[in-house]
Amino acid sequence: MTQHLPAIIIVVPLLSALLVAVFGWIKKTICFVIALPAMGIVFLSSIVLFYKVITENQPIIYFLGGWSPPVGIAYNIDHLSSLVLVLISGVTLAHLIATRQTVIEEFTNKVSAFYTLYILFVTGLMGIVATGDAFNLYVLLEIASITGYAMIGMNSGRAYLACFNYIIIGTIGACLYLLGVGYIYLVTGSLNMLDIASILPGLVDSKVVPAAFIICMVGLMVKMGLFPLHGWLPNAYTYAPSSVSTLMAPLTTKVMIYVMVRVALYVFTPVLSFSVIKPGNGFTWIAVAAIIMGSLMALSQQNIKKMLSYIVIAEVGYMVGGLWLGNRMGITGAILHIVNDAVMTLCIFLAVVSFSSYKKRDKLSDFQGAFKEMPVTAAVFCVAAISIIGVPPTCGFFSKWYLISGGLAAGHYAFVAALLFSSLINMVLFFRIIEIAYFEPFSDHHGKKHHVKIAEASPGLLIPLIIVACMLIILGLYTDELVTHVISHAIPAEIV
Amino acid sequence: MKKLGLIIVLICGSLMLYGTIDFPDWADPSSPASTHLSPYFIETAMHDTAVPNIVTAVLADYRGYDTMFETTVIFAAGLACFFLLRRFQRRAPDVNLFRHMPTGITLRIKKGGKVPVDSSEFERIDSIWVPYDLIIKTTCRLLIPFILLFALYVIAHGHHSPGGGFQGGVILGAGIILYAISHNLRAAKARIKERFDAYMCSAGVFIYVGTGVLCLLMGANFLDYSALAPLLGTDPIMARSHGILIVEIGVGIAVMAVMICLYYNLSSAGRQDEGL
Amino acid sequence: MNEIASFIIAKYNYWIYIVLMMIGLYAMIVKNNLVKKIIGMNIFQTAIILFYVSIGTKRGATIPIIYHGHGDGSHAVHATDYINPLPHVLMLTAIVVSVATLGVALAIALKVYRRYNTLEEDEIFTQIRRK
Amino acid sequence: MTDLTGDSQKPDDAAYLVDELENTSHKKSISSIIVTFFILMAIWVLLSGKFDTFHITLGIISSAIIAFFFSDLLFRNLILGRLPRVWFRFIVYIPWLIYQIFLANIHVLYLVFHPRMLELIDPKIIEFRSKLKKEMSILTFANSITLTPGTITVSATVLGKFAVHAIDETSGRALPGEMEKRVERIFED
Amino acid sequence: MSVIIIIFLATGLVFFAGGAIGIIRFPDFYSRLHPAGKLDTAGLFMTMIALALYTIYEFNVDNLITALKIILIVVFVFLTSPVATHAIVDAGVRAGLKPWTKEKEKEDNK
Amino acid sequence: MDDFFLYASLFLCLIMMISLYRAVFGPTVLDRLIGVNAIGSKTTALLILIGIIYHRVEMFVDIALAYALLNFIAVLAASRYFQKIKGLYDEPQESLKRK
Amino acid sequence: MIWQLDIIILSFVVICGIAAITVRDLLGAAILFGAYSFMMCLLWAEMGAVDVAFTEASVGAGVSTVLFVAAVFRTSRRSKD
Amino acid sequence: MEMIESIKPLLAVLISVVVVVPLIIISRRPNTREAWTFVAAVGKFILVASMLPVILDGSEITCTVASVLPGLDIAFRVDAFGMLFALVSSSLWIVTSVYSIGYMRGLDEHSQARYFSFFALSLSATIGVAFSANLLTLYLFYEMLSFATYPLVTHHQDIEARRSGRKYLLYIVGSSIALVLPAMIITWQLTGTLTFSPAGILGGQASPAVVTMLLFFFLYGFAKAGLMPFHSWLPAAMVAPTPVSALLHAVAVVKVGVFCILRVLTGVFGIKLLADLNLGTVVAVLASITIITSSLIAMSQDGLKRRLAFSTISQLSYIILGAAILSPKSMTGGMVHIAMHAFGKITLFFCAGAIFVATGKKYISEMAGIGKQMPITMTAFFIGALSVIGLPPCGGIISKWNIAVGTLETHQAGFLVVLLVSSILNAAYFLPIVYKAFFCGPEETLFPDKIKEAPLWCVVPLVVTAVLSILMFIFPQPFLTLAKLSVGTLFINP
Repeated sequence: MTQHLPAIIIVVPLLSALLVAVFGWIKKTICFVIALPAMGIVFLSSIVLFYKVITENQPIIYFLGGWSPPVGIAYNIDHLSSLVLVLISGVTLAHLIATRQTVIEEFTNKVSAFYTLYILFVTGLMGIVATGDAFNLYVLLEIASITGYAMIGMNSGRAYLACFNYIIIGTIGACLYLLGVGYIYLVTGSLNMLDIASILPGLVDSKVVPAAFIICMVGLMVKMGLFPLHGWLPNAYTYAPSSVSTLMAPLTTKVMIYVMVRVALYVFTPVLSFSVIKPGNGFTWIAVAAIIMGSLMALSQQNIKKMLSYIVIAEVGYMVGGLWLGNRMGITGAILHIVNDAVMTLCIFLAVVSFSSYKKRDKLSDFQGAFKEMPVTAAVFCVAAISIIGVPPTCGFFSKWYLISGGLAAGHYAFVAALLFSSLINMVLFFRIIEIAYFEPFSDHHGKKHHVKIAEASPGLLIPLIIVACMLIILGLYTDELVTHVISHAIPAEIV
Repeated sequence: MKKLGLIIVLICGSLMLYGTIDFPDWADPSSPASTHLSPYFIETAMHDTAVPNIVTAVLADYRGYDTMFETTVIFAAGLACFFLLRRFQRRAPDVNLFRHMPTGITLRIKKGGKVPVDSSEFERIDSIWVPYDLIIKTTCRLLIPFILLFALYVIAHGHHSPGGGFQGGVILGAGIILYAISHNLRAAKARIKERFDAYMCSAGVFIYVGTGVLCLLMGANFLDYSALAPLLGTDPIMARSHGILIVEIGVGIAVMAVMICLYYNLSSAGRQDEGL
Repeated sequence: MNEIASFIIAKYNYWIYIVLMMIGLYAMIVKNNLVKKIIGMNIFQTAIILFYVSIGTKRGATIPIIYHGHGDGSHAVHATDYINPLPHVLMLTAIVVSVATLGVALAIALKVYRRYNTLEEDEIFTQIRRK
Repeated sequence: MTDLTGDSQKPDDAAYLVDELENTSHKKSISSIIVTFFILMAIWVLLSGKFDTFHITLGIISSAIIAFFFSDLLFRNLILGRLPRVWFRFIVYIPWLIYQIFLANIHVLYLVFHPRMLELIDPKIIEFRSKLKKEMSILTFANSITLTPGTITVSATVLGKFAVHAIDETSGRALPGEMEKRVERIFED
Repeated sequence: MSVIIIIFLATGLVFFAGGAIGIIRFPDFYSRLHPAGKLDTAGLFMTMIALALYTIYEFNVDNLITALKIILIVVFVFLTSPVATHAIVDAGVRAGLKPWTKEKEKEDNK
Repeated sequence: MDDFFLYASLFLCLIMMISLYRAVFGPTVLDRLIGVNAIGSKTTALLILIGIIYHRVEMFVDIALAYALLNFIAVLAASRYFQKIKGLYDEPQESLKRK
Repeated sequence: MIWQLDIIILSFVVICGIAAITVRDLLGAAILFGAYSFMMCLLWAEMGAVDVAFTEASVGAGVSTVLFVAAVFRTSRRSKD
Repeated sequence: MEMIESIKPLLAVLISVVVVVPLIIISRRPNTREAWTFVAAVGKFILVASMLPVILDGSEITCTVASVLPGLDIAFRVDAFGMLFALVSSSLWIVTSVYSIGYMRGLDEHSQARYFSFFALSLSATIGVAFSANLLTLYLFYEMLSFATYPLVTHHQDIEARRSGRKYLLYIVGSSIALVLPAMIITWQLTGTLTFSPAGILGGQASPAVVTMLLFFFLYGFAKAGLMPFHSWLPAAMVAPTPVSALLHAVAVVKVGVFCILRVLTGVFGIKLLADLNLGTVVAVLASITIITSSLIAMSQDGLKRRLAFSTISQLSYIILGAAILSPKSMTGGMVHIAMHAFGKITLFFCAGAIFVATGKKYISEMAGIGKQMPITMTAFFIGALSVIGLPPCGGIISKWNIAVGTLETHQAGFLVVLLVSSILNAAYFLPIVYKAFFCGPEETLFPDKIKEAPLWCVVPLVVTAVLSILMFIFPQPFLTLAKLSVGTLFINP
């Protein structure tokens, strides 16, 4: 059965989504009962896949429908994608457990529909990561997008307009990607990534290839919310239901960056991406702008979720910049940061959810006294904050380390400066919150003992939260293993 | 804003125009797109799957995985529409309006009055009062079975002529939508209940995925229909052909149900009382 | 004259797809009304479908459904006789996706209207700001 | 508690309502299902054009499904004995109708291409009451009106009230006229 | 045979053309419906007959079926077109469009 | 003969343009509806014509049939709008409230 | 492919597209969008993509126009641009 | 030289992290809590001291924890210099925890569990810095220290504490992220390693311009060293409770900064490189400027703790100066000054705290005649002041003497003048306090003329440290030996 694992990671959630859709009508609580084992199976299977890929040290290629690649669709699970698969399934599993209560509160009589969309969303993301076919990627992208739109639009208030903008801009992004694939198809006649990669280097002179490249990349940039095209992101994440934004913020943009890495390295091949077309410098400058603007805008926000969304925008700049530095260090940093940032973002968003589990906390000023009431959540929040700032031994430091090294190696000092600047801004941002959470209600003179009732979130939320926070440090300590055994194999050898 | 938009659009347009310089000419038989992969499909599809319509063969077999997710996209859209719009709690209206269908005469029944619920003569209408239009209703009544039959024909003959699960499913859905438009949303809901519709959505996708899983259980790769040969009692090539049909039926059911779901929810803004 | 005509024909489809795409893009960026934006979105998607289908065309070929009698051994099937089916397959999927997106987008537009009682973006913004 | 409101509140409408309440009821009957099935099967064969077992089986399944679920749409109050007669008369009616349509089109075509068209036309809405009672006959009559000389049915009610938009004097004059008689002969006896 | 086909097709096209020009030339919504509703139907009828004839030019079962399908289209169009016309005119009445009449025209001219 | 069909289809296109004029510039929505309806019937004819030009009528006839059936639905839906919401140019919302 | 038809229909498509986004009445826009998809259907058929044409015909005529009208029905017809 | 693999350094670091857990769990019971703290402090000292003989033998102890980046570990290495620093800080933790108990109880402070926990964490970070084998580990514990001390600095949770805390973090973390991090990565890029080596790792790997740039990055990046103009967090951080100021701002935090700079100067740049490029003088000049300026500022301060803070700034620069002169003697002096100044300054801070506990006075102008009320405290204060000024019979003289000798050895007499001038200035701002306290009779009857000392828990530690300061003068051997050992390895290797 193990040779069918690539299919299982898609089929199991798909089937469970259908089951949820049917049985959820009958009983609300059954949704979670179906979803949890499904996600557990997915997580285990992706770990097995990951293990297999690493031990055998070669990609697993699975022919869907039994047709071998350029004709049929193939799953191409290599070091990079198996890593991201584990990441996605792990994040989802943690998130699923953590938000159980929140979901029931937020979607009272539509829980089954929500869980169906939720699982489909994750399925889409898993498929995006696993697929080796450029067009199949688009279809899966749309699954993830449409379910994402629906989940975001479920909140009341400004969510509608934010979601509408997301739909419009997201469609532009996806369509541009599709157009880019069309351009590639026009000149190569193939849709399989490996096949394209073998044909494209012979087409260096064609003007279509750079056009395809630019169009694809712009499409993906829209989807990932890189700075000048980020318009949809902050509002969508801010006004989405908290159980949705906590899932989407860690996963959507990261998966899009994964796609960018994949397209740049495995479709257009490093030769085209970094030597012939050479967009690197321009893209890195865009990333610099993204980092700086994201940080500055985050600084001016009063709403915590919005602030975090802008941080996400800045983080996107990190990864894009790292990728387009075009050297091994930078790309390693970018890939490492995909992993780290997903966990970091999950942790911080979940911490915010946990903070608001008894009292609605949106604005920064609402956080008064949060440390006293919820010490564990506060500790986790601090860990996540420290990781985002980039302090060892949390994982955020190490990816930043690689990114900065890459920037220095490429001589792109502006990128390095932007990274450092953003770290400083993050520090200011988080310590502003921590300060408020730590101080406000004790502004009277010291000496009086305040007895605040400890009102921690439910253990269902707290335990995943703590695990995720521990993951931050564990990931940091095992950076070396990750880099030498996984990421260095994921980067093509021609990149130095 | 207008000018800015125009400038952006013009810049994008000119960039793309620049990209077209190196395009192969339109309809050039020797372009890479026509010579690299597609000859394989054209020349061997019939041999591999016994389906003359190459598009169907490629859609449901060679790239069946895409189509599975295409169905899932539609399923997700229907579900999304339901999820976003459906409103369950409603106040009971003070006055119930019942229309005698053949004549178009409306009874206004105040709270507590005797309600002709089970009569097939009367239909309940809500706030918007529409006269009974004999011509439209009768024509649609006559037409709908034929539309539905045609839809099933399209699904069944996707192998030999254009069409297939999706087109047939849309026409099926359109037939029901026509019923809902010409009669009433309630009348349509009496035939296709909401919950039934939801089950159909899932069932359609389930047929598709289930076929794939069956292939998996038979020991072949996911969606490799030739593995179904022992079950269907045919040779692998015909098994592919039948597998395609099964899958298309699944797609048709799912698409029909989703189209109905979209219409139900959009036309009544989620209340599902009275449609267009 | 003939040369000019053949030049125009050679790239005409590709020009028009760009024009359509830009119409859609313009509507999505500039138009104030949400339904207009959705229409623009659909035009945008159709433009891409046009592009793909244009890739697939082949001079002197017929539609990609094999003649009866072909393929069962009596005649060989020649790739040059049939139009490239692959883009059609892809575009079927793309059309489905666009319908799905349309449904969701309209649902959201309805929700926006339900809340703000208008579909004009600027009016919605004024309402948001007033709050 | 219960009061009547409606399109028109003339007393005869109410009386009609009371009458009709007793008469009409359309439930799925076995005979209607079977007739529907055969009609659909015929259409299927026409559409399919394939006569092998596989496709015929598919056709039987499809027709059966639709006949079972939607037979009440196609036939209400099916009386089997009357069916062949009605159909025969209907088919006889069609050539006449086509001839009328052809005449009407020549007339409209003449109007369209006439340089002083505005002087020739004189649109007005004519209302009249028809003797037709059955749904099908009213429908046929209304559609025939729409298809023939310069007239369009604006409204037709069960009670036989018609409102017709006529493009000029000559088109409107003929109504209800011969057509009504022919339609009456098909369905109403 | 081909002469018959051409005649039918030409008649159909003339009807179509009349319909199109009528839509442009007629003064108001109601009168525009006359060419649109009738001439198009008739045009379609004629054209379809011509095409059906052309299809069974080379006679076999498949072509016969195809021709019958074309005729089926005509049947459906004959059923739907008047209803569509009716629906539109009904919509016009309910929307409150005033029909154009000679008297009104004269009043306007004065 | 093929040429003849080609010219016929081109002529139909030309006629379609005239209908399109009404659809684009029609003063009221209903005029547009008339225009679109007219385009629809011509499209049905054109589809068959294209089929004949391709020598594959049997493939195109299904599309035309579907088209003939479905075009009706769209027109019906659009005209149905006016049965529920009255008024051409006045704000439709007010007429809703009036009831 | 029939290039004569292709050129004419493509021009129609552009006209319909522009009209659909400029009409100041959403119902009109929806109807024009229907016309747009008719044209698209013709275009696909003419380019030999019968399946795509079929899909476009069923979707454009049967569903998407109806959905647009339904949405306009439930919202408003007014549009400022 | 012998390398011994041992887990002891890790244990020494972890012991105070581990103790945090019971501290939080039993936060309701002060006695047990303080017992735990005390046990941890003693345990830590014993652990550190147990390594002393090995170090004195000339061996080094190493311990690799985890490999986080290729060729880059989180690793500990105990050498003489680190041992010196660790010894000082762990021994003073014992004293301070005793003092803390008195101080916190005396003022009935809130959130004592948090206080003690973070105190323990800070100590652990300090030891981590002392024992770190490479720049990455050093950076890790440096940052950990920054964050761990934040709650201590802002312990009072009022507006002022908040403002100071913000300033503190901005300076410390900001400078380390903005300057140290890139400098570290550049170093890594250039050399491929970050492990400290007595000969330096940058030698021959980088152009002089880059080396100079890196030097400035490190020098100002470790803002805890308080080199001007990155000093102003220090006075601001004096809002913290006095034990915090005492331990952290006289011993742990600032000394960590200085320690880092010294480590980087010796371990990364290497004496030879600095000497070749003549960078030592540059550093020395910068340090001298800080010494003089901050001494001058200190004179104008009225708040006792603020004056002490500025004094600290100037004293820290002594250490840097000592290292920057690049002679073995002065280097030894600088290292020993870490210990000497620590004992002296902590006494002073303890005294300030004791005064605050007993009388609530913070300003020097209010302290006239206080010596009569608190004779023990003020005597200790006098001893501490003597040590800091550098007068016998206190330890300060030993380190200053060594530095002065070093300046003469290398013929840089200018710095000797700086030393002398600053000593005079030191005297000028400390002795008046003592004079006022003992000899200025109370103008008003501010203080009742009877002895009212601070609680015993407060007084005992300050007496102990004062005595230790004197003992330093008499028995300077342990520290001197360690420093000499360390300097020996630095200067022997070419």
